[in-house]
Amino acid sequence: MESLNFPILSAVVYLPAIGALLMAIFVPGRRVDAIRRIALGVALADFFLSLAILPRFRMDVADFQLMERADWIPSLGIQYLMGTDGISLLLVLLTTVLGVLAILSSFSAITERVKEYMIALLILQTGMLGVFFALDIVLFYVFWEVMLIPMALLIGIWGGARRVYAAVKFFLFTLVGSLFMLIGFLVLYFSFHRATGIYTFDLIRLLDFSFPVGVQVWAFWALFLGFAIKVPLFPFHTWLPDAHVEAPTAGSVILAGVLLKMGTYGFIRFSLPMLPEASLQAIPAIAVLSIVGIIYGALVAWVQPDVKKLVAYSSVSHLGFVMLGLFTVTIQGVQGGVLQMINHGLSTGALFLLVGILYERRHTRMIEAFGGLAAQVPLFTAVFGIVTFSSIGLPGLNGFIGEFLILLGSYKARMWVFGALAASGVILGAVYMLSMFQRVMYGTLDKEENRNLPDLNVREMLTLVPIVILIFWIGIYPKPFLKMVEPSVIKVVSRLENARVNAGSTPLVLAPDEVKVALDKHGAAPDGE
Amino acid sequence: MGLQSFLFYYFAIVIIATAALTVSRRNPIHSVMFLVPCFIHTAGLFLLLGAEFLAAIQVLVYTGAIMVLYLFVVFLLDLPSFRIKKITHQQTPLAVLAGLVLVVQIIVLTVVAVFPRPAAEVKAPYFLGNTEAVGASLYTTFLFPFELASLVLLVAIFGAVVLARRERGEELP
Amino acid sequence: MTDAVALVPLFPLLAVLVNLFIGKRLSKKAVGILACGAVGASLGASVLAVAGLMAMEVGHRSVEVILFPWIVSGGFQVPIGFLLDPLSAVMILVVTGVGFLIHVYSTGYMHEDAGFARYFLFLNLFVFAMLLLVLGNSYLLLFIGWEGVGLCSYLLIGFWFTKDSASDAGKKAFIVNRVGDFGFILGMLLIVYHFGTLHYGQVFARAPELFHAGDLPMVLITALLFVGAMGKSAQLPLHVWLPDAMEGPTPVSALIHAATMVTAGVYMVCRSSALYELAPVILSLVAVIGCLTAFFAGTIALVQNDIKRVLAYSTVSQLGYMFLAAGVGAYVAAIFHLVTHAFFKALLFLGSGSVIHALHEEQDIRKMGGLKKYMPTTHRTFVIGSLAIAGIPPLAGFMSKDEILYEVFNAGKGTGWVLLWIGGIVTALMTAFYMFRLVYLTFYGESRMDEEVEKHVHESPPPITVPLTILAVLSAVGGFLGIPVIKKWNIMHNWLGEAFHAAAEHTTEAATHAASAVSHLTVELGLMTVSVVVAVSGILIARTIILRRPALAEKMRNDYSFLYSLFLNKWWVDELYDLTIVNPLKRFADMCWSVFDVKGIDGTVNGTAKVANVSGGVLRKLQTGFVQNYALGIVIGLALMLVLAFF
Amino acid sequence: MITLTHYLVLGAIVFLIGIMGVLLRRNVIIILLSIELMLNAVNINMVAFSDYLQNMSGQVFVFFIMTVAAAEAAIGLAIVVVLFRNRETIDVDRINVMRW
Repeated sequence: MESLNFPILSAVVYLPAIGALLMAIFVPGRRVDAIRRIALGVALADFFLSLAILPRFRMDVADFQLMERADWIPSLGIQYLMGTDGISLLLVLLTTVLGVLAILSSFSAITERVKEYMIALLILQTGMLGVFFALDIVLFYVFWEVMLIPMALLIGIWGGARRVYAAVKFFLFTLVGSLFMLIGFLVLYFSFHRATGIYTFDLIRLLDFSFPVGVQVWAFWALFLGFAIKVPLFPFHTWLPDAHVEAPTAGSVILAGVLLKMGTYGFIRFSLPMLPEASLQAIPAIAVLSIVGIIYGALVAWVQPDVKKLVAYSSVSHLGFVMLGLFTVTIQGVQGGVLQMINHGLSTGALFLLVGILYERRHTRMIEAFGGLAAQVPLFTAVFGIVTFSSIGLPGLNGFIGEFLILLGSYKARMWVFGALAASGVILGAVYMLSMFQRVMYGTLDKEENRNLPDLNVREMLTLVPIVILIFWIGIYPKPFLKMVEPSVIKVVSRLENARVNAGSTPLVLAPDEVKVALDKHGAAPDGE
Repeated sequence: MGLQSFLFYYFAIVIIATAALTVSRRNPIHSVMFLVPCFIHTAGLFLLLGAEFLAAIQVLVYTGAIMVLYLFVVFLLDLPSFRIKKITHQQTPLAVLAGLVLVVQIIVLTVVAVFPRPAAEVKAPYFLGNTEAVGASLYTTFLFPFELASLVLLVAIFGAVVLARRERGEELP
Repeated sequence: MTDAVALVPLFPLLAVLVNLFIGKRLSKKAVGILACGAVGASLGASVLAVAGLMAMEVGHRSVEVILFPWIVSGGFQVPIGFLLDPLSAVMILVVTGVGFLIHVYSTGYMHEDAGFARYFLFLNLFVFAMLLLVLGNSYLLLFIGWEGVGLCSYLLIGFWFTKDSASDAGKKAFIVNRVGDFGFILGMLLIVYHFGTLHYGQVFARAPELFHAGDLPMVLITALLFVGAMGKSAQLPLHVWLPDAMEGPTPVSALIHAATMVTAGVYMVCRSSALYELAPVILSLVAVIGCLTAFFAGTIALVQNDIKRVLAYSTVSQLGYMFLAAGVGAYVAAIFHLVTHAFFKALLFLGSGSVIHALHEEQDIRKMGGLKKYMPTTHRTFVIGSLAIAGIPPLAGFMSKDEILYEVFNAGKGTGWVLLWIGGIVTALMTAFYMFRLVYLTFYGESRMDEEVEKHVHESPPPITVPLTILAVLSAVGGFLGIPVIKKWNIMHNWLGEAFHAAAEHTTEAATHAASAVSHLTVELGLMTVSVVVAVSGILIARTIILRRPALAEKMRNDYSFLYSLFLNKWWVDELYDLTIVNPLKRFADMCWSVFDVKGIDGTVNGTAKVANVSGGVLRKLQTGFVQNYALGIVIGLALMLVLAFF
Repeated sequence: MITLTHYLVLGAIVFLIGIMGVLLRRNVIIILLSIELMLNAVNINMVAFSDYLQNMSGQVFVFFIMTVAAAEAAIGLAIVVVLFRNRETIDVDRINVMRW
């Protein structure tokens, strides 16, 4: 599978950083328009480059593809190792799309230190893309931390009134988490060495190794802290509302759209396949936290006076769904979870864009400052409505597919009560989103300031239309997206199934014939003996 | 006591004495002036050890250039007229104690320690003249650090200029 | 010809897209033609498809058209596909037929409204979703339509969004529906768990193989699905949204909240008859809920003063009848009543719309009266509709309601079932009363209108009166689709019989059971007489109280003031929900945020930070700022390290 | 006979003197000079080892140390000049802004 061709993955990852570097050197900071256009151009180029991965990618293969391998620090077994599977690729595409939209959305919102801002955004993008492609744990960790700094800067410099507090909170929470994560990785590294005498951070080799259960449990909970804070899983979520509220629009979009996916990605890439026994043990605990997150996030979102905070808490609720999906360990659940990551990125990203547009016009995000906007800004209302219903999970739009598959997974896994409780999130989702929509859009236009509110302009439409198209696409024809992740998902699920069988219990979760059928179809062999 | 021993003890005593004077003088000009013989005698030590090239550099660069620079700054700022009332720091007793302990430790360690001779006999370049030998080493094994050193100096030049430069419009003191 | 079924939902969808992109630039006329044309074309396609279906052999009348794969995940697959069988054929004809008439009506009714294009956008979208609902070949597709119509209902109830009551009502409708959907989703999940698919054909075929009647999974599945139906079809206790939904434009009330959407629950239960037959307990529950709802809503309708609210509660009540029928296994009767109800209730709503329009948005019947002379066509059609719903033979309502009552009576499962029948009869009495109370207050007697309004009262234009007339004809003759007594002539039974083969056994069993007791025909004719007597007496009571002796009404209001305010305030159900569910939940949510999040989690985190801060405050004294202190530290450290070297 | 140890002890003593200068004096110039002394002490050790091990690396390192010393002197003195210009003092006891 080693490709000798053009290292396209690295190209996608580094293009934004290179663009940022060149911009930093050659473009003077006062040429604001040029800077905006160049940044947009770089992001667009990166998007098209990431699209160019698709024809080289084989959808029917579960293994990592398009690998790039080079020694980095051989004495410690650290490599430069990049590769992708369907899950990574899907998330990368999401990242590059949102990257373009984030930059486009900041054209008028950011007027101070534009150059530094764009550089931060582009470097952030390199970090995020690197996280999704890195297959060496140290490399992964490096990208993970690279991502942290520009994000903290975006919040801390271009944020709202309490930006420094929010930035520090964000930074500390994630840093604490990532340190635990590092410890977890090191535990695995040394455990692997003790068993084989080889020092390596190569994820593929570590995946093939079955770690002793005792080690797994420790490593799992260490990784759990790192990932769960990022997700954020209840009760590690309190950094999120603050960060979202204070961050500039583009920051919120990226934060919700991509950064939160890092946590769930971590679970599906590392915790579940590498530590199957520990994952199985952890299912009840994590399912409980997810459920609490779903309901709690929805309830708290309901009473928020600030639109952005409301959306932030809705993220907690949605990510609870994703986590539940992943930890049903069924094909449907995990697939739904992955799709829900994308869905949440799109719909919440769009919501933040819309709130940002309102904020730019009115300099407030309080729900009570609005009301009756529907008559004044019909286009805005239409888009807002579509996105709201996507977030609620209306069938025919993207959110439903993910939620339904997750619930289906939970039932297949016989997690009856969890599934039922999660489904109650369906009601609550409608409650808080519609309350907000009603209070902002409906009613009479009684605030003088709103009377001359301009509707969406062309640039704003350009940022929103791609998302709306994707919302409909996934809702109406999700097959390509599901197909893309299916082989990898089946691989992960069957690995856990094997662990369950090896542990002597019956394969609860998945009908064995279903795995077999799926594997035959995709030609991937189940792992573990 | 052979000539070598004599020379060593001569150099050593002068070095220690001038060093002590350097550190203890109130007037910085005196300190700088005492450091000059200290360095020259160190160069002598280098000669004793067969490092002619370094001895030459020590005199030319260290004594000739760096010391002059110090002197220049001292004059420029008119430091002698700037009196610090108390020359020593309040942490003196503790510092002296720590320093003495440290030096005793080092001396005991060096005296006790046995340094192994290298197994391989004398390396070829050493038979060349010392300057050639240093050159050969510098331009082969240490080529990269050597180039880096030049970069460090360049940066230092820029750094010094940038730091000491007055901003435009800034008042002269 | 049956392939035309794929075109049925396509036309409204196309109209939606066209309207969405260029609707603003089109004239009102063009938008109206587009919207009506789309539904008309859809009606044509339906007729074509149903004709094709009729041409097929009896017993094999079922066509599936698969369009494209939708969700494919592991072993679970749901394609987008349509199922045309006698049941969905009836439904698409009703939806497109009544839908078409209401579209035409709307072009007249909404003509002055600024949101004309938006209105038809939503209305077409609704027709599309409703067609998806009835044509889908699996539960999941039904669910898309189910939620889709919910969305349109939300949008259309809140169409005049500047009114707070309208947007509140829209939100309430959506959320209450979501409560039902919650059950529906869980039911679907259980179906997938047990059958591995949501496809109707496969599920229904395997259900009797895998389960016996009364098995727990079947009970759970049907119960959960019924929760969904309760939400959508406004049955107790999820009925609260429908009366509020009258905030929407009147044609919307006619189409969505009377003729089509609210009957989706009935359709779903009938569609799932194969499952419900395996869960007799739930079937009984359906009947009981249906009967209770019919009675309960009837009581409220007796005293309401808003013309549309009377009709709304009447709708809830009639939907109760349909569930009562389904609950006793008389699915054909349920669908039959669904069809006739679509005719006469759409007629009544549209008639009320005509009145409201003429009176400049006045909905209070206390401010009407004597409209007969101003609006002859509206009056005539409205009376026909009222007679139909009251159950006067041979109008449509009589046929279908009577069939339901007959089936209930005949279901014969003990004394409890007689209670259901009595409930049905009492409700029929109430129906006749409140409908004619409405008719008399609106069209007869003295005018109670403002003079200013009275000057401008006029008959509505043709786009409004023509659909009224057509619907009046349908309400009058629609009943002949299901002629009682002579089974051979009963088109409804013959057509739908094969859709409910499982149920068919059930009813024949019941029929033989009944036959052994009393003579079949005698019972049927006897029951008919009873219901006619009941209907006529209801009308006469209304006439007496409203027209002849208004003082009597006043006296009754005072004598039974508790009952009156109970009914007028809708049994205080809304208040009860607010008190027991909504407000506590909101307080809890508030507490979660302000106490748990801010004080609990952040408090812990900030507390940790505070500890660090305080200890830092002490330790920072070490940071003197004197470089030499640090240097000394280095030296001491070095000395200590060398101490280690000695050992 | 002069052995390696002699040189090392000499180096240690000079180093100590340098340390004392750094720790005790308050005049920035003299602190800088003391640092030069310490570097010089290290140089002595380096050359001594170079002779002892017959390896040129020690001498090359002295060369580099001198380079760094030169750079350090340049920057250090520049800082002193700026400092003096801004704060009118070269007393390190007055330079404690980096406190708490």
